[in-house]
Amino acid sequence: MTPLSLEALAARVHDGALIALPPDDSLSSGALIRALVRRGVKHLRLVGVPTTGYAADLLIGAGCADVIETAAMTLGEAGTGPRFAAAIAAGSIRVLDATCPAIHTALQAAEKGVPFMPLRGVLGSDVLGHRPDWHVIANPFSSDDDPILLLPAITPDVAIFHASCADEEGNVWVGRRRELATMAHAARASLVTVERIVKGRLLDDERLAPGVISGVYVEAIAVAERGAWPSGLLDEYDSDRAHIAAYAKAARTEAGFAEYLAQFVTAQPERTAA
Amino acid sequence: MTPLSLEALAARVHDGALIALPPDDSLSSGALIRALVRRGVKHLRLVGVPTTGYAADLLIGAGCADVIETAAMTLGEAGTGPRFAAAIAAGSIRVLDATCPAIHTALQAAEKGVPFMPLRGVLGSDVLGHRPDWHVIANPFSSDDDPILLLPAITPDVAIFHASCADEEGNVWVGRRRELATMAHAARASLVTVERIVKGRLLDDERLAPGVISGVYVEAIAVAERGAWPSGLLDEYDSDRAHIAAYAKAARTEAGFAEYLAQFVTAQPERTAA
Amino acid sequence: MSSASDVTVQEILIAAVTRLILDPTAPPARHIAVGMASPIPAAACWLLKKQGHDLRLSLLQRATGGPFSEGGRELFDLAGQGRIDIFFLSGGQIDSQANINMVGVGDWPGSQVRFPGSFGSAFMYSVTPRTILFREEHSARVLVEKVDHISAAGTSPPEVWRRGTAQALVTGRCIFRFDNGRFTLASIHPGETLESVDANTAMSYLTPPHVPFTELPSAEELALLRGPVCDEMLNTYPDFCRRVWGRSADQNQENAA
Amino acid sequence: MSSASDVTVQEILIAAVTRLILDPTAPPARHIAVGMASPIPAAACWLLKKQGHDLRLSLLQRATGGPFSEGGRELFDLAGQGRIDIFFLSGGQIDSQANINMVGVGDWPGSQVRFPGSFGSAFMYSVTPRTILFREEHSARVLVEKVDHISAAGTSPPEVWRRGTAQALVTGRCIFRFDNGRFTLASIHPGETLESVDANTAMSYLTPPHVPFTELPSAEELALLRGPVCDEMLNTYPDFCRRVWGRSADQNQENAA
Repeated sequence: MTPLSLEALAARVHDGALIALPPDDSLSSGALIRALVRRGVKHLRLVGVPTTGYAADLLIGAGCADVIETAAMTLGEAGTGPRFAAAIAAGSIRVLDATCPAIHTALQAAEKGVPFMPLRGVLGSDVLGHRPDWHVIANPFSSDDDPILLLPAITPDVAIFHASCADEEGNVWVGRRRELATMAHAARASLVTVERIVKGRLLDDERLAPGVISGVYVEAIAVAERGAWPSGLLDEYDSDRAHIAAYAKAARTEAGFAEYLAQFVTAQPERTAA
Repeated sequence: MTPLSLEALAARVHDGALIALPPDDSLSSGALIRALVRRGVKHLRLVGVPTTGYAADLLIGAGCADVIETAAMTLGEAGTGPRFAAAIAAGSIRVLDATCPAIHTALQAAEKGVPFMPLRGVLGSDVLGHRPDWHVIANPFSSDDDPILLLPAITPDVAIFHASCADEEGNVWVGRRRELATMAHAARASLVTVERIVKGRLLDDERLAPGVISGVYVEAIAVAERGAWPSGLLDEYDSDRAHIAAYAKAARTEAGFAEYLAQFVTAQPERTAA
Repeated sequence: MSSASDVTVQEILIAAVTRLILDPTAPPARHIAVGMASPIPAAACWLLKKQGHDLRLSLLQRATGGPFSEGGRELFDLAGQGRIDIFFLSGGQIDSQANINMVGVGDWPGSQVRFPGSFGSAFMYSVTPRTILFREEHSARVLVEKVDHISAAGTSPPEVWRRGTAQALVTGRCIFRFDNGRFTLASIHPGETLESVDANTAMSYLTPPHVPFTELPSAEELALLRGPVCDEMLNTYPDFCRRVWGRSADQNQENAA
Repeated sequence: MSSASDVTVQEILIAAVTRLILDPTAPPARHIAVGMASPIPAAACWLLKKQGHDLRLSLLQRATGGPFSEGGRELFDLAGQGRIDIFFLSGGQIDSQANINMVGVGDWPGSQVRFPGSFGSAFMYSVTPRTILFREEHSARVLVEKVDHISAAGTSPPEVWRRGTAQALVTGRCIFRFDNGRFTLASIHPGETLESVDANTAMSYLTPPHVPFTELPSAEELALLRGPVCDEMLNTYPDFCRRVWGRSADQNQENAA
């Protein structure tokens, strides 16, 4: 699998796509998100797996997304994503509020190729009342009245994330962030940025294999050094908290957000080895 | 977590327990199975995850098991387990035939704490007809008539397997055999034999963590060098095909099986570092 | 016994949380999970560990390492299995029925104020035998009679499966116990009065005839908190350690060197 | 073109399987999975790879390495996702409706003869667009009108979701195509006659007016099979390589040294 440029990778995401994003600090690809903003993609439907932050706030602020399904939108200590909150107030984003295990479960349903999966809890939450696509049935295995929630499978068009490395077959190493494997399995295709390409076959190394997502699921990759930035990457580098705080401050206003884009997204070509 | 002796580990399995076993060559613990035979445990209910072989044939032949749920019972090239087949002919074992993904799915249901999970396919199979505990419902998310199978969760009392190593907290490394993680998560407790105890905390090493099953799930461990034997262990040692073939031949008759037990199970103290 | 004057409110809250965890009348606490951005619950758990209690502690907020190998899903699966005995929840609003609102204020999904979202609360509240509600800000805008939106319900009708609900609500002013679907004032922190609590609470609750002051941390507890507990938390909660104990991770590295 | 005399039956079957995989009228074959103990299907896939076809091949029977990182479950999940285009199934009995029996003969669950069990067949047959049935033994006890027990059904009523069914049945004597719920004799292997096939078949099938002989492997195909394909298979299927090509893994290591 020949690595693409970041811009070529971003070009694979079509307008209107349902895209799955990990939380900040769980291998979010800041680099590809910024490339998507530069490409000017439109009408994206975002899924936080199970929450999201900087990545989704940037896409929403830049007018790339119409819908977001997530269990939370958080910049950590910097609070709720400011462009997300502004879009809600303006009515320019449709929010499908969920709860973390509901999103994991819905992706596991897609991973297994089943139309739905059950989840305990949630009954009594207004989250459920705002999800006409979710169903409550009587547990067929109980003789008592036992209502239980069924969640429809979520099949993203594209999963987007950043991994430590890829090999020449497109296998990528994500380590213990195994919910990303489920996200990649559930999605029709994964677009992945990596720190580096390694020689050999990651799946042949019994020590590395458990942290690998097979190239079966990977449509294309691009090399993006420090591509998780401003998020951190496992034990390789820390998140840039000061930058996230500065982003949160700037993005409080539309003008501040536009300045942020000009300074960090549109003007600056991303550093990439491709 | 102080390692126990093999015999002390075997003593933790109570008569009548529902025990989950991986297939031969997927980290089956030959050592603990033989210790269970020596202990004379009775009325076990076995679950092959999703198939089983030497381990279950030994327990069935030795009169330790009343019931087996499995997608297959195979000694590989040596065919169906001979003591299993003899027990069926004699009516001394109850067989709950399943299919591989049904067992994976039922354990995933227990792993998530839900009473059931759906699975595609299987309709039209006589396997389904012999499982009154399985239900077919109309898919609530479809406007068409769309029957779909629901499987009840399987919650084993004990999961039994062999891992490469454990650390002092009882975290164990199983590498890419991640279905064992699901088995351990689903079970009330796991009893694990390992080749060796390592210093440090396996979960602190980002390279090893993805192949670790947390000590949360592990009730007790014992050191058993070459404890998978006659099965193989990942890239550490190969399965002993000649021994399995010799077992299959001996176990064709009750007398041959008794001789096998005398030679390889009851007479011989297992080699263990504990 | 230390006097109130040299103890911070955070230390009082930490000690109070340990006493709730150890409550002998509650289901056993063998495994406690602490979510993101929860330094006080985390400190309470560390204090119990340092006191020698046999407790498994799963802290979600760790830069590297961490308790799980199955990704972010494992906490929820563990809880679903019934393996998490205590979890902590908070909310932008909390009401008299122990419902919590992490969604927002105004029309759904938070037209006036948008909070980050419900996270795993709608699930964790039902599957965990004991939930300790925790919110340092104790004001009439937080403790309301009825939340604008329910992220996770404090109670359920009898036919709805759930393992437990709130044990208590710990705030910066007091502790409420939650029993039979009602909050009861259990203790007030030094410096507060029944009136100051009442004036800042918009939810209904019961006030028993005698309400004690919240028990202060002992000298031994304070020593553990300011020493080994702070050591454990420096890397994960640097801001909290600096603010409460005036220590930074850099200092720690110097000490270690 | 090689003559029948210097070609083994296994080589004929391997070549026949490649032609079924490449069938331009069938759904595309981008990803093929081969289960345990299936050297002939595996060899067919390797032959296509060595011929330069762009094909992803997931071999379950590998001592180490292997295609998956999610454990034994990943094959089934992949298939459930629709990512496996072709799978191979066999059976102790196969019947005229393409039902397969991997359970046993006699009363359930196999009082007379017990086979190993159904493995993943009851699932894989439904979720895979194309299944190639493969059984080298072609006898009246294997190819029966109606199996004693159905491990996996060859057809389903219209309301039952499934992606595909059998494309063909390859035996040691002939190839049947499976269309519209019936087997039709497609070709017979050199050395067989319509009569020899019929005498050893207890299931009903259609015989068209003209039945060709199964196409033999070309000289180029044979060279690939006996060289690079065998090289790939020596470690995984040592017995097969010794039996068919007279080569052993030890030899290979010597060659490599």
